[in-house]
Amino acid sequence: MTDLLTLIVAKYNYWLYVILMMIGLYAMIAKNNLIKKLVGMNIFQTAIILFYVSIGYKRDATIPIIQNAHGGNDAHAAVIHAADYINPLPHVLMLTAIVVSVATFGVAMALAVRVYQRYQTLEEDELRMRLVDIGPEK
Amino acid sequence: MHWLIDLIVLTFVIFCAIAAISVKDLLGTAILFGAYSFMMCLLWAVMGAVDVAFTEASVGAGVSTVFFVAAVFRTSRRTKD
Amino acid sequence: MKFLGFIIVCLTGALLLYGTGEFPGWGDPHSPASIHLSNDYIEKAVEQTQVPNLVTAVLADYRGFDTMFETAVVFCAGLACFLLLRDFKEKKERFYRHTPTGVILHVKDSKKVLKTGKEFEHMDKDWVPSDLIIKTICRILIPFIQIYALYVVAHGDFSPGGGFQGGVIFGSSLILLAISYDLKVLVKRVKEKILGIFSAIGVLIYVGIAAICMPMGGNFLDYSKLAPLVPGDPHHVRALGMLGVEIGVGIAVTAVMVIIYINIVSEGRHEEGL
Amino acid sequence: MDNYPAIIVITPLLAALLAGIAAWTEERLSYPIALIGLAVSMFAAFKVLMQVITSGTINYRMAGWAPPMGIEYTIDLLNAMVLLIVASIAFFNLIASYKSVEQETNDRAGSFYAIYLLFVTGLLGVTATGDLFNLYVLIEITSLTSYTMVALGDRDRGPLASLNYIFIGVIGASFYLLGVGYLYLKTGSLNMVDVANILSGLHGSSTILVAFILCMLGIWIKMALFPMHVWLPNAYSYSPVAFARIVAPLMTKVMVYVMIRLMITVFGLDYIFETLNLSEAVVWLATIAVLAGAVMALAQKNLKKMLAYIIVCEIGYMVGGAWMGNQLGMTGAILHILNDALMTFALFLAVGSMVYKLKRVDFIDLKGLFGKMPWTMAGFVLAAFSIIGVPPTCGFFSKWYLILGAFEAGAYHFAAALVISSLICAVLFFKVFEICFFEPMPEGHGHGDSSSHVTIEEAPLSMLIVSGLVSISLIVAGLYSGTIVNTIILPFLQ
Repeated sequence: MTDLLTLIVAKYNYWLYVILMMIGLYAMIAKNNLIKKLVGMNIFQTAIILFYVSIGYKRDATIPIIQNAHGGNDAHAAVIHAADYINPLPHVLMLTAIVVSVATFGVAMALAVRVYQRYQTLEEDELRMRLVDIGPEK
Repeated sequence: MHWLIDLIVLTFVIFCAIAAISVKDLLGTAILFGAYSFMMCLLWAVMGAVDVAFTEASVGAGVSTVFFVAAVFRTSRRTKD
Repeated sequence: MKFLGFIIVCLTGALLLYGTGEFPGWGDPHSPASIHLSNDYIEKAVEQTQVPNLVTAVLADYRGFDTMFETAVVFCAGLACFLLLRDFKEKKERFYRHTPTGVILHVKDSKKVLKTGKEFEHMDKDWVPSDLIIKTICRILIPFIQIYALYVVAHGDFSPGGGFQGGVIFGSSLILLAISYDLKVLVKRVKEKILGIFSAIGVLIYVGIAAICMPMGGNFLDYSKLAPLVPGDPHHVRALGMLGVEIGVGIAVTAVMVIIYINIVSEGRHEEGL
Repeated sequence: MDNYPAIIVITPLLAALLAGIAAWTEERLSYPIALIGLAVSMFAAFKVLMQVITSGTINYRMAGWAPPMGIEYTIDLLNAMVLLIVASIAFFNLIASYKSVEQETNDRAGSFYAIYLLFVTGLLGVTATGDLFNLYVLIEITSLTSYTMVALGDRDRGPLASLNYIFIGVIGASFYLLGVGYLYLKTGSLNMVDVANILSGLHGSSTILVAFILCMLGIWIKMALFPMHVWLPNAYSYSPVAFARIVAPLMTKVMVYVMIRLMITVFGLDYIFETLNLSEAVVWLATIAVLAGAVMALAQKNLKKMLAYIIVCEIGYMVGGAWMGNQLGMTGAILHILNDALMTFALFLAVGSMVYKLKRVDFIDLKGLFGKMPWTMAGFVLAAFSIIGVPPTCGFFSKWYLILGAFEAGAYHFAAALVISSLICAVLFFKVFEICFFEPMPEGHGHGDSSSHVTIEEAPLSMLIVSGLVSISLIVAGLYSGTIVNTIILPFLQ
């Protein structure tokens, strides 16, 4: 029983990120509404961020801001133990990833508005019908 | 008991995600999406990723939701799925 | 499509779960990820860069090159929204209000363009007078939000935060102005041209600071070579360089967030909208 | 000056920002700014290539930090070659497209150039970088710019096509990011060389296997390998011509380069071909891609779409060659990166000139084009011969290496597919020639004058000059392909 519990504690974060990611992927593939698909896309991306942040977590460690370092030049007087601080690298990567995802999200929203302006709908099946209506492409 | 908080918040996150993609009102989706982002931000704060959590709070729960509402304002609110 | 999607999702999920089998446990202090590089960062960053917030140190210095392109992505998003949505043509059906009298004109002819200025102003078709309470509260709140945003940018070296977060908060304070009053109020105060130029200038500050290091004898982005240019303690040059870079990021992000919002909410016409 | 590797990537970025400012203040300046930026970048790329050939791999440390901590540019022969190709094609395309940008972007040329330059920055950065995560960020820059451009071209279908492209593109990039995450979890590093060193002790791990599959899937989606190719025809036929001309030759080729880089530098050929033994399956996939691309090209009625499917077919060649598991195949794949970039650039230059004059390039619109635009068509014919693989042109030599590699690996199906697809290409192009040459111009087509006598209406001079230069380079690259293989590709592979 304790084995199972330790296994769950050790892995559930990774399992749940997979579930979350699959929710997003499913929404992207199967949903009919373009905005819904965009929500799925964002869930998909945040799931990856969750995965990276989970990698960075370290038990019994604190946030990656060095304490007692405000004192300028004598900062390195205090010894820094690596085990006391959480790994900062995944956080940095994920800051970048969040920025990229919000940029993509903004552009996608702009495109959705454009599509709506032109076709008055965002449902994929209706869009397909409208596309047939405007005839073969140039 | 970090992992307990973590587990509870994660479960909420998954509920929010499922709700956000299955609600039939897009404005509702926007709000649920904001809630999802905020839960996520809590989760990351618990895991010690303060900078990431800060960014997600300002971007995911803040600006993204505003963009979302703006786009819904300019398109339609109802959807079939 | 739903069934196909379900199968793809299941397959991908199974693949990913298979990969998790050999993962080290969550939060394991001895996993490769928490040993190989991170220890170097944690132990050396403060000494080398004088910045206690490790995330900022790694973000703006060790991996500053990534961050530069991340800012470029933001700039690109701003440009993209402008190119996609901005429409300089007037709508066919428009409403104007004669400001001194409050009379509302309904123009159906597309050719006649009234000059909006002191006498006439554009009006939304579904315009509602904004609520007094909301207006007042937002007017009180906005300056504080902006000061907080500046603090987040400036204090990014020591506490969570930095250029990106600060920029987003500053941008949302401007967006709040548009929501609580009217889009016109924002557009009148912050010209589109200014936003466009500032989104580029913000990135330019970043690239510029990084590029000056090259003629100073260092590699690209090597802030320590800027020491002769900045007064003060040469140990702090890296921290100062990072501050400069963060300010650039903040400016760019603020401008781009506002550009995206304005263009989406007004469908690119900048005169109607939330 | 040891800063050339940084200058290659930085000048287009700087130029993009300045062009972005110029778009708001003095629009006329944006074109010269873009031109200067790309010229400097091309010059730097040339310098770097020379330096690499004479004195070996260049390591450039961003911000001066040593590799696993900081980001490093590792420029060896392969990178240097691809960098020069990207920079010079981007530069020459810019020269050729001044007129057509004016025509297509109505008064937003400044912003267009900014986006164009950002796209080039992304491609150059992807090629130069030696860091796995940096690669992701730069891939996102290229993707974001191409999403925008796809939406700009065709007002009716563009935005929708672009939105679908975003969904596919984000899935691809996210898979790659996830793969990098899996790698990072096992190795704790992001620098390619460092990761490779640690990986050599981890070959049996299931996590590494999944990481490998995810990275490859992501790159394949971005590269438009056959079942994941759906975005590509739209991207090429909806974006503005000036942009389609650069996306077509460069985007897919740079992604092929990334695949080869990941295979050789990060995972290592030993791991892929001996531990995993995936070679056969992927070569079959490539075979199917080649055939499917060729067959789908047959079904098209529009020149742009036809070329897009031919590119799908060409991607099959390169993937097949790279996965053959022997040196000849890899040589063929790398040589084909160079040759295919030149060939598709030449083809799309010609198509660009046609679009500039005719506006539409369905097969019916092409009637009588030989009389109307003789020089453009001459370039088109040469490029088409090269794609088919007629000997003096460069296309022949890379196909030769690919076929030799296929025989050595015993992948006869791939060799057969290669020959069949070349024949199909021949059929396709001769169909186009026939329409252009023999069928008379329809009444009332063109610019209103009666079509009883054929008037020569050539494309602008800038397009013609560039088109001529590229056509000559097709033959030169063909004649010197032995030199290229001996000085660049073989030393790299050893």
